[in-house]
Amino acid sequence: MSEVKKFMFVNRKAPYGTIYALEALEVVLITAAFDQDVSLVFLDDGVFQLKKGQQTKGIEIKNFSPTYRALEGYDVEKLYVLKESMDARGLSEDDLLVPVTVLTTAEMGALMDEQDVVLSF
Amino acid sequence: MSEVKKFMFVNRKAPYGTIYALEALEVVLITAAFDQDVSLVFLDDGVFQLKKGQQTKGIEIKNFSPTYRALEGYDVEKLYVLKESMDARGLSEDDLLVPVTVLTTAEMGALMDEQDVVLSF
Amino acid sequence: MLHIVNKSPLENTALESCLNLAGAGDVLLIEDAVYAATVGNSFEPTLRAALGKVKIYALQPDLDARGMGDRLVAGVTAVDYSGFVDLTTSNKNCQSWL
Amino acid sequence: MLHIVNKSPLENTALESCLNLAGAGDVLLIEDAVYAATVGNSFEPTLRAALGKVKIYALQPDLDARGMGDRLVAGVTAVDYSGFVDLTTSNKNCQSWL
Amino acid sequence: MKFGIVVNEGPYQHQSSDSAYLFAKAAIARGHEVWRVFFYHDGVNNASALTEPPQDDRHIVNRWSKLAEEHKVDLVVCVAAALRRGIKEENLAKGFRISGLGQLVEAGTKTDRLITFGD
Amino acid sequence: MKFGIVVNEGPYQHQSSDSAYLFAKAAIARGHEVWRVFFYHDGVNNASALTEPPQDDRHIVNRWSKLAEEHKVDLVVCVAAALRRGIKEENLAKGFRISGLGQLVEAGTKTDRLITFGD
Repeated sequence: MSEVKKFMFVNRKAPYGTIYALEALEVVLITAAFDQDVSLVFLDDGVFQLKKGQQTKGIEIKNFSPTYRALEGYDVEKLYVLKESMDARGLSEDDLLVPVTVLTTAEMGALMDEQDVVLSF
Repeated sequence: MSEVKKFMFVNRKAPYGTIYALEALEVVLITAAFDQDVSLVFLDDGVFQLKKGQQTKGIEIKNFSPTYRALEGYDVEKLYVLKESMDARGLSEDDLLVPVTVLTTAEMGALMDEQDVVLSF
Repeated sequence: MLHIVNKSPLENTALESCLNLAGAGDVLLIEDAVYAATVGNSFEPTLRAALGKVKIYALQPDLDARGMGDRLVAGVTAVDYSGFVDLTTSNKNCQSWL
Repeated sequence: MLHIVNKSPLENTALESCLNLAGAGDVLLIEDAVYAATVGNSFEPTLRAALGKVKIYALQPDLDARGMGDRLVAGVTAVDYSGFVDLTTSNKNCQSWL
Repeated sequence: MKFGIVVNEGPYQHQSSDSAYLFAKAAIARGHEVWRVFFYHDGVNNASALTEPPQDDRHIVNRWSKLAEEHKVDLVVCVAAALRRGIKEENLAKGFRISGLGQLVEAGTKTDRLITFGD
Repeated sequence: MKFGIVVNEGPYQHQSSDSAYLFAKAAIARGHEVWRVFFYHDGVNNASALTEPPQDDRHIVNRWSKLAEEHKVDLVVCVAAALRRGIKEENLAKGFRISGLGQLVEAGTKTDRLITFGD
């Protein structure tokens, strides 16, 4: 695969309630391994994926949130969060596991427009 | 099964987008065959299940809406629709496939409270 | 960009989020999202307001299946599957709001 | 009656419908619905208003999994799975708002 | 008390099967009986004998099988829903049995509480 | 144009597999190529060779197999998602193959448009 395309992964769902967040991460890692231009976007309930302090022992599901911290090691460094989504959930950047770029609705819309491939979860 | 219990089936989802409406009907028919006291409730997007004029040829899925008309033949006669849900969807009783009893929110809540078994779809 | 939405706006906030974010692109309603484009539902005002910004399409086979083929909000364009394909080629990329 | 809700109120209208309809019973939030009972989310005012009418519980293991164990809205009671079981026995029937 | 449980979603995709299992365990620990778990809709996929989750993940199907064995829980898979989705005797996990929807009605009449987990 | 399609939900439970199929057929009828359909999440259940829907219903799995045969569509099932859900060579329907997530990335790089159908 010599072509490099802009891949955006749009995460709109909370973790654990469904598997989408976990299986999305698996695609992100592979896409980065194929040297594509990867952006991750967290919108709506997707911002909950980045919440610090997840402790999953009581639901017997593996806590996969440390993987977000590992993304940097795979050269996945473009993480975007929609400000409006964060605000509506009572979250601030301090609540998040990793450093992110906070975008307004207009900025996020413009960023989506310029992608080659958008995968949503 | 000599005991007779009050079974309520709460339909809250639109038809075709998911299978719940269809598979709910299958349970309703069996429950009636076991001579239980059956009520069907249509709330929220569930009221769309009863919309007249469904034509499914273009999506290649079987049109199961005639089954609602057949319910009477199985002695399933208690069909309730929440007025608020119908109003929010621009529907009136004339739009529905079968005669129903229209209930207010308070009446619907009271009816639920008196059931023995509530199954939701 | 083509935005594809498949959820009823009376149950799920996906369409609302999409309309908030969508720039000058096209929005296609399929599956349960077609209810959003039918006359008299409580989301209709939001949909109408968005018509000033984006072009909105609804999949006719999904409208027909749901008995809503004759209730399309004025200003929304009905398309068949062939029209759906054309929307994906006339836009340079697309996104499904799952 | 025990009402069990498992959807985030910021994505899905199930909890809103439930709170509209629930009489004097108990409401238990599990899975993604626990976000409704956390401080500062935009559904909080609706939840607080409902506290006058129904008793609201949230499943602690689901709060913890989501990193929300320390953000419970005052007036909501946290329960573990054992408490969940007790709620189903102390109410004479129950309904899941799927 | 005597409990019936309904599971409407498949393993892993949704949390519902996990929640149902943890509820069942808690009910038993509290001294109650879990008389039957009925798997409907995509819930029938909980009965697949072929699942192989990653080593560090829970094995949802085996967990149900073990619960059935240790606590005599009757695990019933709806035959119509199962045929639609490719669950049959040949790929049915231990402790599950395939039967009709009448078993769900019976779970409603014969138990004190019937709790549904789904999406 | 060259299309890639992603299917994220299993057959019957959600309409997404139906919509994806009808989209693929329409694209082909319009003179386009459907290069690959990638099945992810519960979408892997579309590849079960064991489904038996009622006689009067569409057979979703067979429809995909036939599309693959008639139009040389590459039907790829994600191996990790499939193992979690019990889809393996032994119950894999005709025309499907099991492979890695790299095939999804490739569907993104090698096609002009990648369309996702899911829940």
